[in-house]
Amino acid sequence: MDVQFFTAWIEEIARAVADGRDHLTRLDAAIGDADHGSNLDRGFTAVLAALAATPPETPGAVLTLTGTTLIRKVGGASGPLYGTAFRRMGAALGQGDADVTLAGLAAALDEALAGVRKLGGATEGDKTMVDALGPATRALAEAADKGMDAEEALDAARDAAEEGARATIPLQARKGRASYLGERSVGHEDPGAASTALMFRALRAVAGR
Amino acid sequence: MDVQFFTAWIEEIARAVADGRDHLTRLDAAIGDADHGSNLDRGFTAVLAALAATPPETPGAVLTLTGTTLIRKVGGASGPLYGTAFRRMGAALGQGDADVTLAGLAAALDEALAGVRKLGGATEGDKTMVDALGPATRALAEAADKGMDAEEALDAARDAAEEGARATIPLQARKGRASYLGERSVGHEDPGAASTALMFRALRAVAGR
Amino acid sequence: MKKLINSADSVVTDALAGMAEAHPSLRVDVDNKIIYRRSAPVAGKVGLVSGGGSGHEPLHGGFVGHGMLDAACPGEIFTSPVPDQVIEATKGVDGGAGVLHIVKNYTGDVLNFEMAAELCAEEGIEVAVVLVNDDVAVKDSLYTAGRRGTGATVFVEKIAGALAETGAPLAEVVRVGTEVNARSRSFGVALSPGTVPAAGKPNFDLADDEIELGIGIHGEPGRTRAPAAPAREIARIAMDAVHADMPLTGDVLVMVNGMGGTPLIELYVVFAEVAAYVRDKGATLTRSLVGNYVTSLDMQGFSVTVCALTDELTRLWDAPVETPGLRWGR
Amino acid sequence: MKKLINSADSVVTDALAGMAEAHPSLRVDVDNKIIYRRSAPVAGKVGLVSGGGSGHEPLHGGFVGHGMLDAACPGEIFTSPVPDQVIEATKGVDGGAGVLHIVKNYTGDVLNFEMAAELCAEEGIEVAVVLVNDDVAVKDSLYTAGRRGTGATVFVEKIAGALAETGAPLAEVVRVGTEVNARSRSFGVALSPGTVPAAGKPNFDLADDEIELGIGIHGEPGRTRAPAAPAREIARIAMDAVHADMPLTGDVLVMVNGMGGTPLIELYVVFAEVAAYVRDKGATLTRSLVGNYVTSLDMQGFSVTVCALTDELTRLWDAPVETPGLRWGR
Ligand SMILES: Nc1ncnc2c1ncn2[C@@H]1O[C@H](COP(=O)(O)OP(=O)(O)O)[C@@H](O)[C@H]1O
Ligand SMILES: Nc1ncnc2c1ncn2[C@@H]1O[C@H](COP(=O)(O)OP(=O)(O)O)[C@@H](O)[C@H]1O
Ligand SMILES: [Mg+2]
Ligand SMILES: [Mg+2]
Ligand SMILES: [Mg+2]
Ligand SMILES: [Mg+2]
Repeated sequence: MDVQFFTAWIEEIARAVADGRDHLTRLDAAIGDADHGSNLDRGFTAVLAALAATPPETPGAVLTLTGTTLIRKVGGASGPLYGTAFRRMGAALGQGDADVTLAGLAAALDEALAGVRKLGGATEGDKTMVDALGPATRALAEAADKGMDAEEALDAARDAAEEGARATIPLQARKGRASYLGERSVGHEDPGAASTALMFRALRAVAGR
Repeated sequence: MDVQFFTAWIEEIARAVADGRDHLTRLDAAIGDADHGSNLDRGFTAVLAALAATPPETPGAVLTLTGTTLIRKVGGASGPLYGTAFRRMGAALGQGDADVTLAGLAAALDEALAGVRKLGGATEGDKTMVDALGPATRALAEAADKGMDAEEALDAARDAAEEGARATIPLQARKGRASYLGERSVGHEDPGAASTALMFRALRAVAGR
Repeated sequence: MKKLINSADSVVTDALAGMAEAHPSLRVDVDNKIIYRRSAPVAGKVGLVSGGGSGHEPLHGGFVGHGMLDAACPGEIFTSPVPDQVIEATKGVDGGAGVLHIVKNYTGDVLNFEMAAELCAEEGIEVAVVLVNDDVAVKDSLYTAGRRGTGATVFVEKIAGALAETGAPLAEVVRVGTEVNARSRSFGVALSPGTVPAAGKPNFDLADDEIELGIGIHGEPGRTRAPAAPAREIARIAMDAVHADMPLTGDVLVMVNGMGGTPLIELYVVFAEVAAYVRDKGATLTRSLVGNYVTSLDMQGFSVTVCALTDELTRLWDAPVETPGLRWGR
Repeated sequence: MKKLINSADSVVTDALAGMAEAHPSLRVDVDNKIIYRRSAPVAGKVGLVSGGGSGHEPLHGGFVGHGMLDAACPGEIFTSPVPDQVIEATKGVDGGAGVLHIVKNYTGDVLNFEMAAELCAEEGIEVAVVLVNDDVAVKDSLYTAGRRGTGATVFVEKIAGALAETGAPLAEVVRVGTEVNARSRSFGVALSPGTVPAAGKPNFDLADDEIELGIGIHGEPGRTRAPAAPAREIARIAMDAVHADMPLTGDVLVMVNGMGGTPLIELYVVFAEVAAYVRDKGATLTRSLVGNYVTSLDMQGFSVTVCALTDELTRLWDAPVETPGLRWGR
């Protein structure tokens, strides 16, 4: 997975976020403040512009620029959290321009997860993006361990992310804006978990090209 | 027509206004500010209380007290206008406690009409209460001239008032709040003309008892 | 209809009770529905009384205080006050220098204030009136009740109030109030109707893509209906109407006023457009107000009012004022 | 959805342009979305910066000026500002005595301000934070993001701002801001939802006979739904929630705040009930605010905020303030 691959991933996320903007905002309207879709769309639109303005030359640089731009443009809870996730991944991949292995990607995602958990203080089951990011990261690490090929491994990660997002539906939120609703947060999918699943779908889609 | 008759008239108006309150307010919503029904209801409720507190002993006193109370309690355009109308009628009937004749009533209504026209500056065709009060007053005077009996004469007055109110529908308002609408006031019955017709219906009803 | 009220009948007096609790600088006669500044009557000062239907808050009660009104008489919702209220208020603020009635040009307001003024005159109080009729949406012709009084009322109350505070005689206060009105124009637009509590439902219907142009402040429909449009276009329609009637020139005071249900952020969006329009015409926007001043219950929309300033008017506008609705300089 | 906007994307910057036109005492950096008082930075004075999502006007930009904030950073509608804004504002108001960040307790606000504070600290600016979390509708437990910051923000900004104006050191300003927050409680009620421009439709549905209790200021649904009720009962529910958390006693400052779509007359009706409640509990309502201060776009409803005053807090509350949204004493 080279710099083109990671650039393509981010571009695919941007496309999917634009398409899914209203859906994400509707999810956020139910248990939040109806801006998750527009937040991410604003952010990834800016990321596209940043990538186009100064195309990064390494996988790590792509992700770092993505994270930095999200922090600068999104605001809200998801801006710093996703920004940190991508920046941590970028840092984990380092400055090299060598192809990233599945194991390398899994390790970078693990860094991202740690960053999000530290910054937001959420653990799995709190009904946040962590509920998708955690399982997906573990699934990818296992798949890499088992020596699966990229498509299979990213299938597994995407499935785990989607399953994790779906699994937020019956949960009561303990972090973020949805936690204000108490029991009324039950029965709705967490928008951040949904957008995380979207990012893993994009990753799988790009790998299949 | 004695003091009981006039008291009964005012009571009948109060009842009819309470019943017709929402209808009058709806008419006023279309071309005004949606308060004519509640204005008159507030006014005649106060009139009932005033009549009960110190029952007047002459026809003139009934009408003067009615007018004074309307001025004190209604506000808006209709308060001073109806208040003046009843006060003028009361003054025209004088202090005596003799039965009022049809001719005497017609003369008092003519005074009321003059008072309303002077105070509000409206002439017939301006789409106001004058469009009902004018024709009804003339019809009563003619009927009295012709020597009709009370029921027949008040039939004629009521019919003229109702016809006058209906005839406001196609008019464009030139006085009061409805005039702000210009051509958009066309096609709606004037609420004040409608309440004037109501008062003549009440007059006829009391005479028939 | 959902409203924060106890009952449709008690809303005006309940709100007056709230004003009494909130503003120790006012004396509120809840039973007679009169709001006085606590210091009234001020000996030797012209007293200023205004009033009109309720539902336009902060007008008028919110403009009682130093530098503005001495008393306000709120009627029922959208219904002008009765003469008794005005008489009582006039007596209560008469400091021997006469009393000015500031009356918005509606048949009901005019008639009730007139009746009161006659009676006060009979009792020896000198009463004068300034009639406010600034709304260019209404043609001022023989065929209407004349222009409505809307936003300029705030300007008249502020500026006449400031002059009265200096001890100026009644004739002078009348002169300046009349001048402010003559130099002011307004135009209003509604995005959605308000609901009179006693009526229980909105006064008119507007489709999701329609607005009313030339709206008044009593929930009455406007002159015309138009398709919904960006703020820039709506502001231009309103300002064109003002400018056509009184070409913008020199220093102007502009108020962009919310109708009660429109949030401040939208009023600032409109104000930016209005300011650009004024500049474009070569006039200079030297003073401004943006907020809810002359409302129409929970109606969504705005009105814009422009006053062509003179040096005297600017000075009086800047003079200290201390009321619940307008305050600076003290 | 009908709104007085040019487009959903430009509403925040368009409104900032309007603020710039309306308030010469402010300097508005429209591109970076920062509102400064014109005099900033004031040498030797602690700088006060606040910010948060837009849609709560006049909060925060309307509270920039003498005696209150030095700068405000409005984010997109209901979205906390980004660190860049906060960093820029912090640098712009640093007069060498350090800068206080007043942050409402929402995950997004906290994270973005934290990131900014870290960077400012690295650049040698002393930054401290007061976190506002006054909303008793939210349980403050391990199982939530903690109480939301709502109405008390106005109190913290006013009182900390007054102390900073005296030249007090950062630690003192933090102490008083923290104290105001600790002594304040809020509870909000919605009668109808607001509409986020970019979403285009109301955030939740409420039947014609339902209200939301424990509403926040971002259009988020409340804790429970209840049948519509007279103002007296709704006020009692809100005040019971406040009183249960912080028993009313001594001198209190009370704000009855409109959510943006509720007319002032209704807020006064509520205030009368709140004042009666306070008296009934034996506390003394010595200071008050009634109006739109911390809104939620065009939502209909209100919130009530109570602050248990001390002599120091009363004195600082009374100190002069000159901002678009709050002004007295100058
Ligand atoms: N403390 C947290 N840790 C991890 N994720 C969080 C946390 N708080 C919120 N989130 C995520 O952020 C999402 C909301 O993002 P967004 O709507 O863009 O921001 P905001 O809540 O500020 O409006 C939630 O659905 C949730 O997944
Ligand atoms: N100048 C006038 N002369 C005669 N009648 C008038 C005049 N102006 C208004 N009216 C009458 O008053 C009625 C409205 O009364 P009402 O709704 O109670 O007062 P307001 O218009 O002040 O709300 C109108 O329908 C009309 O019949
Ligand atoms: Mg959100
Ligand atoms: Mg009417
Ligand atoms: Mg009326
Ligand atoms: Mg948000």
